[in-house]
Amino acid sequence: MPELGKYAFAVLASYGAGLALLGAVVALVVWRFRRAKAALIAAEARLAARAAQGHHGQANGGRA
Amino acid sequence: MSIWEYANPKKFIETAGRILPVLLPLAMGFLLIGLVWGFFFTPEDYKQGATVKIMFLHVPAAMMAINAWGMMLVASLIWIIRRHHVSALAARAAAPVGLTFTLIALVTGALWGQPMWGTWWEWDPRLTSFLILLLFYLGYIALWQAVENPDTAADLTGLLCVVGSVFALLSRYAVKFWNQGLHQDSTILKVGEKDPLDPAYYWPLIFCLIGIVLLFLALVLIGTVTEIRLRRLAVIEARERQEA
Amino acid sequence: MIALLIRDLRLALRAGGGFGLGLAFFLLVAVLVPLGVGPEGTTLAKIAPGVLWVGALLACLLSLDRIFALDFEDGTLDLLATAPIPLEGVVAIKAFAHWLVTGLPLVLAAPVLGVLLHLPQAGYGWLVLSLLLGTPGLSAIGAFGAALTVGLKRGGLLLSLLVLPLYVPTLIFGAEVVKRGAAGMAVEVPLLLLAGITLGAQAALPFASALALRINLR
Amino acid sequence: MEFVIEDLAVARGGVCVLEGVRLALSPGQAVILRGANGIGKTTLLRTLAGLQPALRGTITAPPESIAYGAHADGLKSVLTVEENLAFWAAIHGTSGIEPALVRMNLADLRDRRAANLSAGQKRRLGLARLLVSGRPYWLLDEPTVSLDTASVALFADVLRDHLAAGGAALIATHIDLGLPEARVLDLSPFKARGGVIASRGFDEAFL
Repeated sequence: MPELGKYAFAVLASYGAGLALLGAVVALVVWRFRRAKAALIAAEARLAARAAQGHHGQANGGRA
Repeated sequence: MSIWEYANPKKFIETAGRILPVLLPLAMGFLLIGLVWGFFFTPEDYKQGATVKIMFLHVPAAMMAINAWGMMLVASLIWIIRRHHVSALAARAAAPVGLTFTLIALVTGALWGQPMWGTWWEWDPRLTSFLILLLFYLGYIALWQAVENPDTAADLTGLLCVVGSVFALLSRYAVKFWNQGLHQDSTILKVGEKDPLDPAYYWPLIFCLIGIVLLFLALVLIGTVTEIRLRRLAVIEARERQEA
Repeated sequence: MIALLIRDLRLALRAGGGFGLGLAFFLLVAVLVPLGVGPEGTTLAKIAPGVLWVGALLACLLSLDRIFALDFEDGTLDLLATAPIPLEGVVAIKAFAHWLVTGLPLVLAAPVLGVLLHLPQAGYGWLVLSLLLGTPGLSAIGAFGAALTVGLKRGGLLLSLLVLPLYVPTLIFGAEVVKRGAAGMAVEVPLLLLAGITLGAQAALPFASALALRINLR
Repeated sequence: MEFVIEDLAVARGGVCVLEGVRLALSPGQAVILRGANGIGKTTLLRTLAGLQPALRGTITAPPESIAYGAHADGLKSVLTVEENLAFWAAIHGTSGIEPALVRMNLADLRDRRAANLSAGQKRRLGLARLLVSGRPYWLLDEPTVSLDTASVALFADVLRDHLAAGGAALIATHIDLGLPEARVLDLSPFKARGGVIASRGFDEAFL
C-alpha cells in the first residue's frame, strides 16, 4: 500500500467511486446483453415452432 | 468489399462476436496495468502530493466523456444520411457509457478539488461544461426511452444529437467567456513545453488512456449487439401481435 | 402565413392560459427571490441581472409545450403538413407567435421587476435590449424542443430537460450583457454573441423543427 | 391529370400492413375503400396524403392536389365556425367561404364557437374545409362518422357536385353513401403476409 498521507481520503474515494461507476456500467451493459439474448432466443424458438406447425407466417431463417 | 457491409446487423453481430473476446481482456488488461501502476508505483507530485494519482482515472474518463459524444454525433449523422439502423443503435449504446464517464470525471474531479482548490465544486469553465454535457447525455437518453417507435426515436435522438452538438460547442465558448477558470490545461500532448507532464506519470497514464478507449469500444459493441437483438425481438413480437 | 399568426394569437388570447401564465411566473420569481435572499439592496442589485434572466427563461419554458401539442391532438398539424405552406414556415410563425405572447410581455415587464430587485440605473436599457434580442432565440430553440416531444403523452418534463441545456449560451450572454451594462462596462461582445445565437437559431432551427414534426407525424 | 398508385406497400408501427396496392383515379371518379378494421385504411390514406413515407411503390399525383380529411377535424374550439373555416381558406389561398358554409348547411351557425357545436355539426365543418381547400383529390377517412341520415345525403350531394366539377375522391367508409357510380376497392387481397417488415435500407432485410 503506497503512502498517501493526508490525501488518503481523496485518493481512495476517487478510486473507489471511479471503479464502482466503471463496474456499474460494465455490469449494466453485460446484464442487458444477457437478458436481450435470452429473450431473443426464446422468441426465435416460438417463431420456428409456429413455422414448423405450418402457420402461414414464414420465419426467414432462425437467428439468435 | 465496403465498410458498409458491417452495417448489416447480422454481419455486425458476427464480427462483434469475433472481436470482443480479444478486445475485452485487452481493455481490462491495459486499464488494470495503468491503474495499478498509477496507484502503487508513481511518486507524489511536489505540488499536488498523492492526489496526482487521481489523474489516472480523471483524465481518461474526461477525455472519453467528450469523445463518446463525438462518436454519437458521427453515428447519428451516418444514420440520418445513410439510414443504417446499426449506426443509430450504436449511438444509443454509447450514451450510457458516455454518461458514466462524465460522472466519473465529475466525481473524481470534485474529490481532487476539495484538498487542492479547497472546494468540492467550482464554477470553472471546464467543470461547468461537463455539467452541461451531463445534461445533454441525460436528455438524449431520456428521449430514446420516451419515444416508442424505434425508428422515430432514432430519428429524433439523431436530430437532437446534431443540434445539441452545435449548442454544446456554443456553451463551451459561452462558459469560457463567462469565467476564466482555475482548471489547469491539458499537458499530455505538450512534450517539450514548459511545465510538461512528469515522465513518471506519462506511461501509466498512456496505459489508462488506451485501456479506457478499448473499454469504451468494447462496451459500445456489446451494447449495440444488445440493441440490435432488442430490435429484432420487437419485430418478432409485433408480427406475433399482427397474426394473433 | 399571416392567417396562421393571427389564428395563433387569437387562440392564445381567447384561451387565456399561456399569455398571463408566463408573466405571472416571472413576477413570482422577482418577488420570491428577495424574500429568500433577504432585503439588502446591494445583494439584490448584484444578483438582479441573473435572476431576471433566469426568471424570463423559466417563464418562457412554461408555455413551450403548447406550441405544437394542441395542434397535434386535434389533428390540425396533420392538415397543416398537407397544406400548401411549408412546414418550416409554420414552425417559424408559431415560434414567432409564441414570442409575441410570452417573450414580448416579459421584455416589457422586466424593467418593472428590475425595480423590485434594485437593478442599478445603468442596467435597465441593457436589460430590455438583451431580453429583446435573446427571447426570440429562446422561442425558436423551445419550438425545436416542442417539436421533438410533440408525440409524447407526458412530454413536459422531458421538454424541459432537452431545452434547458440548449438555453445555456443564451442565458450566459444575456445575463452577461445586463451585468456588464449595470456595472458600466463595455457590452458589445456579449451583445453581439447573443444576437448571433438568436439569429442563428431563427435561421437554422425551423428546418430541424419541421423535420422533427414530420418524423413525429408519420 | 390522373392520380395513380402503383405497387404500393405501407407500414404501420414498423410492420408492413398492405402491399401491392394499385389504383388509378381519374377526374370525376370516386373510389370507396373497404376492408376490416385494422387492415390499414387510415395508414394507406396517410401515406397517400404524404404524411408518412411508403415502403415501396410509387404515388403519382399533380402537385398540391390532395386534400386529406382525417378522423380529427382540426377545429379550434375557441374559434367560431366562420373563423375556423376562414383560417383554412387563407392557408390554402382561396377566398369566399360563403358557398362552403351554405353548402354544408352551416350558415346559421357561423358565429357559434366550435366548442358549442354538436359532433355532427363539427363533422360538417370539417368537411366544409375540403370545399375551401380548392383541391381536386379528396382523401377521406370515415367522413360520415357522427352524421345523421340527412347530413349523409347532404354530403353525398356535395361529393357528387365535386365529381361533376372534375374532382375525385378516395373514401374509406363502412356505410352506403348512395353513390352508385362509385367503384369499390376491397383491400383484403392486399393484406401483407407476415414476415414482410418495414425497411428502407439494404441492411434491414433481416430485421
